[in-house]
This record gives sequence, C-alpha cells and structure tokens, in this order.
Amino acid sequence: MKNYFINVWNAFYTALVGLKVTFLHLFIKSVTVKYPLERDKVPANSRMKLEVDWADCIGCKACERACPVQCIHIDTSKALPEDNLAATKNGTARKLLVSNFTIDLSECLYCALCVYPCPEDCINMTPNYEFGKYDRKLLIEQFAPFSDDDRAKRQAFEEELKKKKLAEKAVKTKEKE
Amino acid sequence: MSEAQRIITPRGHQDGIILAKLDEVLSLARSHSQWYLQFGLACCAIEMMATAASRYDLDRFGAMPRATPRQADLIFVSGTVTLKMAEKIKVLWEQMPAPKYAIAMGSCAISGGPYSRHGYSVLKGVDLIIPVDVYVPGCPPRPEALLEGLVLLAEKVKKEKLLSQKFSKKRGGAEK
Amino acid sequence: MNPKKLYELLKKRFGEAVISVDVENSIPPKYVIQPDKVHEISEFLKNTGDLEYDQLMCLTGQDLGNELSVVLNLFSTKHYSSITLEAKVAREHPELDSVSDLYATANWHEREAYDMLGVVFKGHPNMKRILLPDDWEGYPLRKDYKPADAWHGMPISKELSHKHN
Amino acid sequence: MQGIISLFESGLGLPELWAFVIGVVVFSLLIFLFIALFVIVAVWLERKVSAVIQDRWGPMRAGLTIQGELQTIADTVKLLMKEDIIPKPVDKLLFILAPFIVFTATFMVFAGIPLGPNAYSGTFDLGLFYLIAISSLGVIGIVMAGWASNNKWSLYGAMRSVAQIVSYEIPIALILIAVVMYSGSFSVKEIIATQDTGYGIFGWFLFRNPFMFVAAILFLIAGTAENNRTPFDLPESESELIAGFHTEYTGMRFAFFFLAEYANMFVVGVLLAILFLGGYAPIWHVAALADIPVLGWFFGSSGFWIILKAMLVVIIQMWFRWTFPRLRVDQLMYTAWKVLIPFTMAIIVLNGIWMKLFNLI
Repeated sequence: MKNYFINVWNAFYTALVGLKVTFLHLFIKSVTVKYPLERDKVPANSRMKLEVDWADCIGCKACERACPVQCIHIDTSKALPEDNLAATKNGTARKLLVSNFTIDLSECLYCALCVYPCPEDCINMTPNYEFGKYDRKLLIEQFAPFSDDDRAKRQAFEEELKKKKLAEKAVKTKEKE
Repeated sequence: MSEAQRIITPRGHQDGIILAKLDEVLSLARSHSQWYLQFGLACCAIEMMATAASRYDLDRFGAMPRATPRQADLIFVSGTVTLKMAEKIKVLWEQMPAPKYAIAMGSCAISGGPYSRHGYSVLKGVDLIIPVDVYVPGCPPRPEALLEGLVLLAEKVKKEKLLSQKFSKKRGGAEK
Repeated sequence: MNPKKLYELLKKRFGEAVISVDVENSIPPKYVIQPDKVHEISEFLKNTGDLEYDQLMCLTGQDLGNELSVVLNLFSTKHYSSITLEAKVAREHPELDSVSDLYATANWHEREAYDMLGVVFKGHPNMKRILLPDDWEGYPLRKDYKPADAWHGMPISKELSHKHN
Repeated sequence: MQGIISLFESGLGLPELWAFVIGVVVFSLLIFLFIALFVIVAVWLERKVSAVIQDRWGPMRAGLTIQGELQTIADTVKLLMKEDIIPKPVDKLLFILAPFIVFTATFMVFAGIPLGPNAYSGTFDLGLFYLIAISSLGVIGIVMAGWASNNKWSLYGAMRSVAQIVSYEIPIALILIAVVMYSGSFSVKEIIATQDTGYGIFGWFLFRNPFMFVAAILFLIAGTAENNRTPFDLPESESELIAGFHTEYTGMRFAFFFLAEYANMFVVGVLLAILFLGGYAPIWHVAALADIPVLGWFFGSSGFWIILKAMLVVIIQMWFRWTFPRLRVDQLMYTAWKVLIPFTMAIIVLNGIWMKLFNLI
C-alpha cells in the first residue's frame, strides 16, 4: 500500500519535472539555421561538388584511373590547327586537347581520390553542396567547353589522323618487306 | 531557379483568367504543405533525420512526417535501394494518393552510386521503379542540400496547373 | 595451450580428421580439419577442461577457387586464447555439420555463408537465405558468379538499367 | 438558438416551421464555422508550441510574416485536392460513414455548450450528462473506421481506442458526481451559476476544497486520454500502428478525423472550464462595462471567458503532448483502473465528509 502511494506520487512528481523542463525551453533561443535565408559556414576544405579547371587539364587521365566508381570520363584528341593551346598555370605545355571531360556527379563518392594524383591541380573538391536537379542526366557535368558539333569535328579529325598513321605504317611495312 | 524554368515549360492553357489564378493559389498552397513519408535505407537516412531535427527543421517548410503513405504527398527515398527493398518502395508509392512526389536523396538512390558497376543486389537508380521529381546528389548530402531539394520541389509544384489540366481533359483532351 | 601441443592432442583424439596446423603464417594458429568432423571437434574444444573455447567470434565462408572453405574463429574467454578452424568442402556438394547448437552466434553466420556461397549446414534449424531474397538464383560470392539480367522485372546491370541514356 | 429562430419568425415574417428549420441550419453552420476556425488556429498553435519546446522555428514559410500563420489553410487546401482512395477490400459503407460519425459526435457536443448566460443552443436539465454521453459516441466511428479498413493495424488501433475510452469514461463520470455534489444539479447553467459567487476565481469549484483541486487534475488526465492524445495516443501510435485507425484514410476523410481530434481537445477544455473554472462567468465583474454596448457584450455574453479558459486547457494539453512519451498499453490500463478510479472514489467520499464538516449540505 505504501509502495502504491509512493509510486503514484513519483509518477506525478516526475511528470511535473518533465513539464518544467519543456516549459523552460520556451525561453531558450531557437537553434535553427533558417536555411534559404542564412546558411552554415562550411569548412573551405570540405569535400562536396567536384570542379575541374578545364584550361589546366593536360588529359593525362590520372583522375579517371584513380576513381573507385569510374564516374570520370575523359576523351582526348590531337589539337586542331585552330586551337592554340596555352600552357597550364604550372607551366606545362598542353600537347593534347581534352575534347570531353564528364563527371557523373550522381555516382561520385566525394572521396577526393581523384584530386591527389592530378599533376596540374586542376580537379578539386569545392564546398558547394547545392546542385539538386530535376533530371538525372543534368547531373552528368561536362567540363570541356565544346558543343557536340565541335566534339564530332574533333573526333573525325582524330580518326583521320589515325587512318593516316595506319596507312603510313602499312606503306612502311611494305617497304621493309 | 533557371534550372526549374528550363525543365518545366509552362503548359499552354486557354481556360480563362479565373481558373488560372485559382490554380496558382491552389498550387502555392500545395507547395507549402508537403507531408512526407520517410523511407530511410542507409546512411543518407541519418542525414534525413538530422534535417527533420531542430537544427534544420523540415517543419519550417510545412513538411510534416506521416507514418502512413495514404496521407503523404512526398516520399524521401534516401539510401541504397536494394532489389529486395525496391519492391516495397513501389508498393508504398502506389499507396500514396495523387498528386504525389518523390525525392531521391544521395548517390545510391539516384543511380546506384558506388554500387553502380558491381553491385549485384542494388537497383541502379530509384527512378527505374518510381518517377523521381528532384534528385539531391551527395554521398550523403548535407541537410541543407535536402532542404534545397524541397525548395526545388516547391518551385516545381507552384508551376503545376492541376485544375486547368482536369477541365481541359474533361472538355475533350485539349492537353494533347 | 601451445598450438603444437593442441595439435598433437587433437591428432591423438580425432586421428585423420585433423589434417594440419599452420602457426607461422596465421595468427591465431589455423587448424585444417575434415568437414564431417567440425561439430565433434568444436564440441571437444568447447567442453574440454583446459581449452574451453566458449565463444564463436566469426564464421565465414570462402571461395578458394577449386574448393570452398568454412572458417571458424573460436575464442576462450577464460584462457584468453583464440584459434582458427578451417574446413575445406567440395564445390559441387558443399555440406557441413552445423555448430549452431553449440554456439548461438552460428545461426545467422551459417545462414549468411549459405546465402553468399551455397554451403549447406546440416542440422541448422532454419537453413534459408538471410540477406538476399528467397527466390534469388546463384551464390554471389562464388568467384564464377554471373549476375542475372533482371530480378522480378528490375534490371540489375548498369548497362541494361540506363539504355536510354 | 431560440433568439435566432424568433429573429427569423418575427423579423422576416416566416412561418414557424420554416423559421425553425432555417434557424437550426444557420446555427449549425455557425458552430461548424467556429469549429473550423478553432481547428485552423489550434493546428497552427500546436506546431508552434512543439517548435518552441524543441527550440525550432516551426512553420515559417507559408504566410505573410515569418510565423507561417497560413500553414493550416495551405494544409487544408492540399488535403481537399488529394486523390480520394477507397481500397478495394474495405467495407465501403462503414468506411465512408466512419469519419462523419466521429465528427458528428464531436459536433453534437457543441449543442450543449453555453458560450454565455444567453448564448446557448438548447436548455438541458441534464446538460452535463448529455455532454459526457455524446462526447464518447465518437468511439463508435473509430471502431467502424478500424473495422472497415480491413487492415490489421487499423483494427488494433480501434480495439485499443475502445478499451481506452471505456476505461477512462469511469473516472470522468465519477468526477462529475463530485462536482454535482456541490452544484446540486446536472444543468450546465446551474453549475456555472453556483460558481459565479461574486468572488472571482475563489468561487470556482477548483478552489472549493483540496480534493476538488486533485479532481481537476485527474479530470485533465482522463480527458487527455479520452481524446487520444499523447501520452495516451495508443490508438494512433505511429511508431507501432502506422497511423492506427485512420491508416487507410486519405485527403478529406482524414481531415475529418483531424478536425474531430482538435474539436475534442476544445470539448475537454470547455468541460474543464465548466466544471472547475467557472464556465462563462467572468474572472471579475466590472459593473461599469455592462452598459457599454460592444464591450459589455464582449465581456458579458460573447463567450470570451469560456473560450479563453478552454484555450488555456488546450494549450496545457499541447504542452503535455510535447513533453511526455507514450504509455504502454498495460500502463494505460493501470493508470485508469488502479489509480484514477480509486482516487476519484476517495474524492467523492472525502468531498462528502468535507461538506458535512462545514455544513454545506
């Protein structure tokens, strides 16, 4: 009997304690970050969206090989006569033209394994996290500033070069024989 | 929101100014009241919970968690969608009443993510089984990124014209 | 107990069932045993006075190429020592005695080994898949496993999934 | 209501029957409008209270200011526009009927609630009895919803709801006896008149004796359990039963359950106000105000006081909801049968002794 009353009193008393706790929270300032109006500061070295400085890319494909999920695709071709390739910011001469540089951000792990092997420091993780899209195809980011026609032209030029080389080789081997 | 404008081209409607205005008001109201069904599957679910908690507060956008799909407007698919679970997502999606929306959160839900090449038991993108409205990339995305996805969805809902569509269909399918 | 001593003890008791012991290349020492004696040896190791390997830390299936194997990591909480048992089974009919009646941990781990490699544990109370769906075909962790094109109408490979892209 | 009917009869010259019909319809519409308005405010308030307790902001984007005051209206519009799903295996008639029965039961309670000395729909000699009887009618709708949904979770929710409401009706009825011992009448008007002694809050039954104070607390607990709110929300506990008895309801049908739940909160508030807080009797009488046309009406017979008191109880219920975790089923039954009922019985006895001692009988 005594236990029963102690039990009831404990239930009542602890309920009051709980009510006091929540009541005191009426006077605590809200901790919410009102997102579209204000946002948290993200550390500068946080790993979010991948960015490529295409003008510095020499097409070595080190990042493509390093990627554990194979979400980076690079196509290179010989430069056309009208492209004059400037040197990178490290002073390396660009011998190949990167005609196609895509990163499928929907597959990217944000592991930054592609960042370290890059000899020209042109692929980087940025603290930008706002890139939601309405279509998945838009998440495949193209960093090479060419139109599809341009790219087709370069591919055609590349294939022509290859054919020429093959033909030359064939001629050479015939001559040797 | 240039992205939004590019994707959702405004539908042509000749239903008069009243219906159009009413539509705008109704869509505005709907865009502010997206009750969500949470479908947390993996690590992204933790970020989703963090988004609903005090620091980021999904409630600010009028989003209330609902336990039953019958009362939800929106499903957050967050995490690795295995084939075994994909069937359940489909069932839940079909139980939701129209108009309904889906947000795919995280790389795995969007395209299989790290499992996209060699994952034998993972569905390569939840959009293979349900229509996804907004893709929120990240591995996992920050809570703010999910909130951005919700804002993008609200922008999309605002541009919808359900009434005009309904009436034009009744009149003989002017929509086509 | 000294691994060499234990090996001799086991050899004396089980004879041909204990094949070899590897001390140099394996920490803890690995005893390769016959698959049909797994249950008896585990029982002996668990219940013998100065051994008392009372905890099963892990039970794993392996694909060694031309045969499968099951590895048991045993631990004695009293004597603070651990050993590894390995039983090699044939690829065609991989069958083994279940140790789930000795160690409750083995229940799920044996189901996982069955799920991933198709090793059947005789005497297990509920021998069915634990992770994959019940009607899944094939055992994914076998090295010759080729995933099917689709499961219940849902494509599996990325190429088939995104043909439209 | 008599006033409205006579207004139609004499003012517009309508025949008696028509005046009655139109008067009833107008009055019901007024009540419906009041419920809808109250629910819109209460839902918004609930979300804000929860937000403040959890150090959040709550709804802030729907509306003109940063407080999101149009949130409930947006929700209502959305619920109206949702697809109406009636699953194939349900019992269609019961499924459609259930939300309306739940709402009608709550709606009928409002007929017995007086807003002021002259503002009530009908006079009941057994007004209190009517309020209690009708307010527990809603459980029939809940059982119908749970049974008709053809869903095991719904059925579990409905069964829990019945057990809960049947159990918690008893302490409520016993507390009524304690109150009626003082007032000597079941009439709501009489009860309020007994409390309106001219001494302000000291006339309230709440402060008549220490046992009545305990009785008020017990009534608040039992009332919270009556309308299925946390910590007694077992019929719709979302972590166990998905959404309990309204799992299968969509759009507008669900909105009716929602409406009924919040209206029920108001009913509990009003009941507590009538029984213990002096009903529509003002906290203090200012004689000078009575003659001023608008203010006199506002503080005299507009229902300001009773709504204020009921709102206070509603806010306390919200405070409960965002403080306490849910009880287990056995704890729920323990609370009703082993704590509330013995305590209320003891209160009746002690009340009688107190009244005998102070010669109040």
